[in-house]
Amino acid sequence: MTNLLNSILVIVLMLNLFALGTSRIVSVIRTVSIQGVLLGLLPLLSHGHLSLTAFLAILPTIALKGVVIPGMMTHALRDVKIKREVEPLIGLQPTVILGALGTVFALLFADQLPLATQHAGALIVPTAIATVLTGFILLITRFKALTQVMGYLVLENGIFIFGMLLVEAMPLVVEMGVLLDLFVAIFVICIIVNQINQAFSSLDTRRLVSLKE
Amino acid sequence: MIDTVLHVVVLLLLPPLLLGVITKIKAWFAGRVGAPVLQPYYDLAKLMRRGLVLSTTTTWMFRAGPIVTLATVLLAGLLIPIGAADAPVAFAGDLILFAYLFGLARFFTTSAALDTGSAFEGMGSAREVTFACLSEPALFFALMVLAKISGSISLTSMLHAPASTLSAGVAAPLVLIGIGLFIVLLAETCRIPVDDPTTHLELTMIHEAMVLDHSGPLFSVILYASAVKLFVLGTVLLHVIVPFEFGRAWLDWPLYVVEILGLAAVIGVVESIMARLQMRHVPYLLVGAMLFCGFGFILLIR
Amino acid sequence: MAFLIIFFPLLMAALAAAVPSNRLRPWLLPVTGAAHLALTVFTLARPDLTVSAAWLVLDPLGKLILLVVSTLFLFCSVYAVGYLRNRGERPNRIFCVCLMTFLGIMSLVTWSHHLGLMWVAIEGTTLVTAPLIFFNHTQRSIEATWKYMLVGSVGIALALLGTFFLAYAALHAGMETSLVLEDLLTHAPQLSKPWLHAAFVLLLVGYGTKMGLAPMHTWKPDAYGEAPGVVGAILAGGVTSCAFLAMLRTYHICFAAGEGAYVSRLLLFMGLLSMAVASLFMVGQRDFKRMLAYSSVEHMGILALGLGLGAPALFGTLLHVVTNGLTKGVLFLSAGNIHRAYGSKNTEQVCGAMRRLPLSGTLFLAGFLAITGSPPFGPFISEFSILNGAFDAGRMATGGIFLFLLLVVFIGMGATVLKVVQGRASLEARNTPYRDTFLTGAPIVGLMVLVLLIGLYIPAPLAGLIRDAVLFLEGQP
Amino acid sequence: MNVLTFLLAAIALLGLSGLPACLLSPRSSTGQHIATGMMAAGSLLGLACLAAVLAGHAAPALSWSWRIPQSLFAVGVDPVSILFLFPVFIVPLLGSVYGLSYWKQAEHPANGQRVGLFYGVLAGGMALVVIARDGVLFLIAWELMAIAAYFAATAEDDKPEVRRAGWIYLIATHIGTLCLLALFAYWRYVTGSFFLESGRVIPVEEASVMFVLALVGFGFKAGLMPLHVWLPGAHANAPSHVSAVMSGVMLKMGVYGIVRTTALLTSGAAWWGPAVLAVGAFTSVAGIAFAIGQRDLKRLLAYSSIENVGIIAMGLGLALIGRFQGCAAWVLLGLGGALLHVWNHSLFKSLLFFNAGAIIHAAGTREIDRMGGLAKRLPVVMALFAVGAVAICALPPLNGFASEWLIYVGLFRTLGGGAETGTPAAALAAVALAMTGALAVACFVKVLGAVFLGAPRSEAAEHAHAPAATMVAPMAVLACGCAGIGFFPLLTMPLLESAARMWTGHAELGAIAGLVPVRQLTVAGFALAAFVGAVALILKMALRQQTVRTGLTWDCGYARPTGRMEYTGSSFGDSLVNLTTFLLRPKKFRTSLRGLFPRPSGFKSLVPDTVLDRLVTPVFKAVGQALPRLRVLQQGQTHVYVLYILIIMIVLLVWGSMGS
Repeated sequence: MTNLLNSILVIVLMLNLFALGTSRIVSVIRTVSIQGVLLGLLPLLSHGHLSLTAFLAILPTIALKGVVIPGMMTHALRDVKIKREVEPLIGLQPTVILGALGTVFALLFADQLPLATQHAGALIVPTAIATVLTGFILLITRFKALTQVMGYLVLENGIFIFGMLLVEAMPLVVEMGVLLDLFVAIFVICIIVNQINQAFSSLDTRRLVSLKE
Repeated sequence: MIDTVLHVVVLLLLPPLLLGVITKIKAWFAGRVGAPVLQPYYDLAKLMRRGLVLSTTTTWMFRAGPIVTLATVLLAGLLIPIGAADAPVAFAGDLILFAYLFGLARFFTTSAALDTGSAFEGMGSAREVTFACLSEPALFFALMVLAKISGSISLTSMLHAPASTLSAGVAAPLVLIGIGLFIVLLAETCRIPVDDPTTHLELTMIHEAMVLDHSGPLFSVILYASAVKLFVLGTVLLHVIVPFEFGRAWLDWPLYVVEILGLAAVIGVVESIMARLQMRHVPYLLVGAMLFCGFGFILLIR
Repeated sequence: MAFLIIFFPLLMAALAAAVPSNRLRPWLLPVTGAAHLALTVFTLARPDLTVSAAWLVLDPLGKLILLVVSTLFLFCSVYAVGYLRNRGERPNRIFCVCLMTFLGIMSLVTWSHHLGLMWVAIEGTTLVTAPLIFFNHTQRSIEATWKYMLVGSVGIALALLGTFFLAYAALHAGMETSLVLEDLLTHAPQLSKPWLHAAFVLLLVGYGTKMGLAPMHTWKPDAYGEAPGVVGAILAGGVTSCAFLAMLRTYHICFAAGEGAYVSRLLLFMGLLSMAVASLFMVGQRDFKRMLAYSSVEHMGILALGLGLGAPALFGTLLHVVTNGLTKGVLFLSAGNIHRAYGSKNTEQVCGAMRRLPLSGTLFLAGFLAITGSPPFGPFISEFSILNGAFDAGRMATGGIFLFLLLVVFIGMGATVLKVVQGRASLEARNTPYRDTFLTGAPIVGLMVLVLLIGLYIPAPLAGLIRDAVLFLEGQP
Repeated sequence: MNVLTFLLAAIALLGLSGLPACLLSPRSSTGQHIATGMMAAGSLLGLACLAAVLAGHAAPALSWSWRIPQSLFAVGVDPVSILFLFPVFIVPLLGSVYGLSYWKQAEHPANGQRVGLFYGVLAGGMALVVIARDGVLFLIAWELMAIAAYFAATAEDDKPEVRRAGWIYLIATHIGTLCLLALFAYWRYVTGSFFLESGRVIPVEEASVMFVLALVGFGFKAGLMPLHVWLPGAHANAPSHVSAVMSGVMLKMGVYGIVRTTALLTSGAAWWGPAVLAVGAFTSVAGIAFAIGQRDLKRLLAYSSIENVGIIAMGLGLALIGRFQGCAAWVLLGLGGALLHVWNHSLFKSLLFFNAGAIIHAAGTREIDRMGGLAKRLPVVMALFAVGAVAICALPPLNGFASEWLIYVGLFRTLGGGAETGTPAAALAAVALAMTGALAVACFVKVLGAVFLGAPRSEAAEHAHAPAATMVAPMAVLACGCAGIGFFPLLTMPLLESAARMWTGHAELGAIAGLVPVRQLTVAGFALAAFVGAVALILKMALRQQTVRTGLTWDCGYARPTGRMEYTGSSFGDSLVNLTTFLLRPKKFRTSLRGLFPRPSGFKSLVPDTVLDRLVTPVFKAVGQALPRLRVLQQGQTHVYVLYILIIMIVLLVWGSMGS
């Protein structure tokens, strides 16, 4: 069971690196949504049997991450003229290398943390940390507002991977609360992105530097 | 009781004589016959009978100056022992009263000078005050040496101490403060090296410039006060540099009179052979006096 | 009782959304605030009402924060009515709704004993306050909101990860995983150490971002600088207190797990770093609202420092939450008035506030004296007890640095405040229509009186509440 | 009823005296009259309480609980408190009466109420500081006093220099308060409670730490060099009756603090006494040297306050040496002299500040060089100034001499010789005191001459108008006070001895009069008066038949002397300023004369405060420029902010795992 789990996690890692590599915003959105769907399936594989609450938790996650958020993103993308990310802070290839380094660091760090018996072999913790780091790298190196939102979503996905591990600990209400928060956060950010687009007529966050010391 | 009466008589009558002796010595040095020794008495009497000219810009301070100066100097005179006799007024801590009485005199003299509003009087009082700031520490170092030697803080026993305890360790400090006190005496009473009492150049005067505007009885009070001041400081100096007494009253008083007149002669000689110092160099002289006394003090407490 | 306190404001928010008229709607705010405060006081008076469900328990810590934020909200809501009347031209539907929703969600934070639920509530306060910051609809406020949302969301995501680490620490130790506070506390010694350390770091960074500890404070000057005065007060007094409550929960768990030394080292470092960074940015600051933001960063540093000093300084730290919240209210509301009157926040244009706005100017100056710890006021008592705590904990050097940083902050803040308050107002500033009215003045006076009261004679119930909270934190039930 | 409750009522009256004025309209002057009335009631009640306690009426300490942790509202009265309370109940009252006509509400609608309110709070705060027996209460009263002084002093805050002076004062006060915070926190840490009562055995190292904190914290308020930077500016720019209270009484609160702390820390170290003595000597000489260089009248008086605080510190240093070496005489003389000088200074310094207020009110400027000849138009003010000047220069027969005389005798006794083995190095302070005395004479002759005597230098001085009665009355009362203590110092001895006994802790200290004949001072005073009378009588008789003619000043025959030809204040002090250039660092701006017919050139000389201008301001400017360069942290890019979060997370994770 764990090697199927590991294979999915490896796919998630690959998606991370791909998201870092592309410069077209649309492809980033698509990568992130696939990743969201994949991590939605994780609890099915890791625990075999599934209680009703866990299932009820997974369905909205997949729906949200796979369908709703990408829809909002493409909708926001509609009236932005340039679809391509401007040259990121340290270029595309160095970002990917950085992503890879981040994954190696995640693996090293995960070894520090002792794993419970039933997750001994699984790659869950390293993947989660690697995805979080990828999210950070996307946030730090990209300039377009939408891409930064995508970086935040990748970060969120990383945390959700870990969340899936503890589905039993989180009662349904709290799980729904977390998802609701995520959705509302993205919704508010989209509103702000539209406002930025109208006010600054571009999504390049380097224009947003009037507030400084 | 006799001693106090003698003390008061000597304090009141003798001082002008000192001025007479000094002028006689200077005249003798210059090969002139000079004014008679009692000339100061005649001057005082003449001035007392003169009329008074007051400037319109002056206030009551102008008259208060000379009055307070004479009063303080006379009170200071009562604090110090003359000859072998004790001072009429003696108590522990009177040395500070003695020093600060001269401060009070200086306060009123300089204020009276400034009251006239003339540039020369301002200049004189500025110099007077500046040099006083330098001579005060020297005086206090000397008093501290005497206090250490005598172990008491009353002027009477302090000034009699040198005569009674002539141990070896005490001689060197006494000599040093003697020199320092002599310079302080010359500075305080405006004798030659610091100030020339007979000059006519207002720009160079110190004490004389302060009394330019005083006339008649006021001027006589000032002259008399400066004479008494010379006498008082001279007496203190005598106790340090000529520290021996006979122990019997009828011998000590004449000895004292001889000593004080000798001191006047010495001052006359100094005034004759030395010329005035430049105004810039006077502070160095006074700092020198302070160093003498200070060194004497350090020698003593080593 | 918990459901009543939490859902009453949400209900009123819905009602406010329905009310059409722009003039009538703000009046719902003080009504909600007063009712909420009444409910809170009623609950505090009756201890049996504090347990409503497995996750909704009002422990002494929650009571304290609920009381502070509820009081602050009441005064701010009265001020908000005056403010919105003055800003008649802007629609205030979203403003009122968000404010009331905030009150509801904040109550949820104080009641929740499930760490996951608490995280959801704190994230909720972030989302609800975003539109408040965006109220002025200027380019600068868009930028401020963007930074607030992005940095805030990244930070709070790390807090979620930290919560999961905490859950996994219990899972790893073989117990059935549950994020309810009681369970975690009872099993605290058995939690696996590395997961607990990692969890604490993540929670510290996560909730530190919400509190505004340096270096995660970067969103604070922009958000507080661009938000209206009343929103600044709510943020500085309310949201930071909730985030500090979350920090207290984390500290409680780690303390119960015997990791006191590890935790205090990190907290002391973050506290002193925040105070240092805040004092650095406050010297020569020309915008008095940004200055207040840095003052908030500094006081969050003081709270973290107080917590790091451990047991001896706990009373001072909890008291500081109260005094800091109220004094920040005074400062932000009066700064809001001054900003409205002069139409600018730059100290070059703004001077002579005491003459131009006698009430607000004096209160702004009094607030400055209070926040920098001058004796007759509340913050002096709390900062002095934290200093005593530092000496008792044997950390003389920390006490020394603490005092030095307080001095630098005083000089930095004083220069700006005195430039604003003293002197004579320029001509065009004098003839702007804005004047001190009852609605915009009375709440500030009320808050100031409270701060002065705490400074001179801490009321018995408040002192008792803080003492219970200290005992609760130290583990005695 | 306990006397203390009446005392607290009196303090409340003082503190709230300014409140009714705030409720009335800014124009009406009834508020000010009410304030003066309340202050009078409070002060008289206070003085009655003090008299009752001195007369042996029991005044047990009072303490109520307030909810501040480990602290009580504890108040108590002991000889040292009583001694410091007298000026607090006298000077502010006289200042309030003085303010009735000096700072009329009608003339100052903008800040009249504010000055009145904070003037009362200042007085009340000072009184509370002196009777506080609990650390937290002390700090609260201390800060109340400090803040009230700030707001009262910066009344005319629309002038930039007033704001700057106020700002420097605020920073200095705050540094002082932070030191006191550390002091009281450390005291609680060492002794377990905030209660300030001596008799606890405290190890010497901890006592030394507390001593240093107290010296710095209270030194800022007392104005010891180099912590005096705020003093000249604050006093010059404050209204005169406020600067009179600040200089006359508030500086003494710093002295009270040092006295109280040294009373608490009975087990002192050897270096305490010499340190305070040295600081006192340096402060007094440097203070008066700076005073001579000043051209602003109130700055000059402020510097002379610094000098007098230096003298008090010298007395205190002597007492500390005496206590350490177990020499009762030195303690009695040193502390007795210092505490008597506290009284004397609060009397003659407030007299001089009231005088300065009247002069500035009349001449419209604070520049000494633009005054002159005011004696003709303000004869009473001049006479009172002369009394104040003679007193402050410590010249016999007035009160300044009495206290300095005690300190001198104490210093001379340290020479030893005879029974005690002396520490002769302490006697060097006597030379410093002598130097200070001479410089003080120079300074105040300069002021008296430049302001009152001679011909007026500006037409404003020419048309000066005499001050109202309510301004002259307080001055007269203070002048009588100076003369009273000057002529009858023996009356103050019992209180000084009991204060010294309380300070050292052991009861049998003997009497001051036993050590040195204080009665002789009275005799000397009356002898001096008699001599002056006699000489004046002789002169009057001599002048009876003479003609007294008036004419122009004999300026070597110059027929038309004008005010400009006189010696101005700065020219009078110029030679002394040149002598102490190493300390004063005077700035002289003279344009050089070039060419055969040089253009008209000017000369300007200035004596800035060395510590402030050479040390403090450059440091603050440098820090002010350096810090903004460190602002690169907040440059506005969002992604940089996220980077900070990542970095701090990694740093904490690594540091956390490495540390445990």
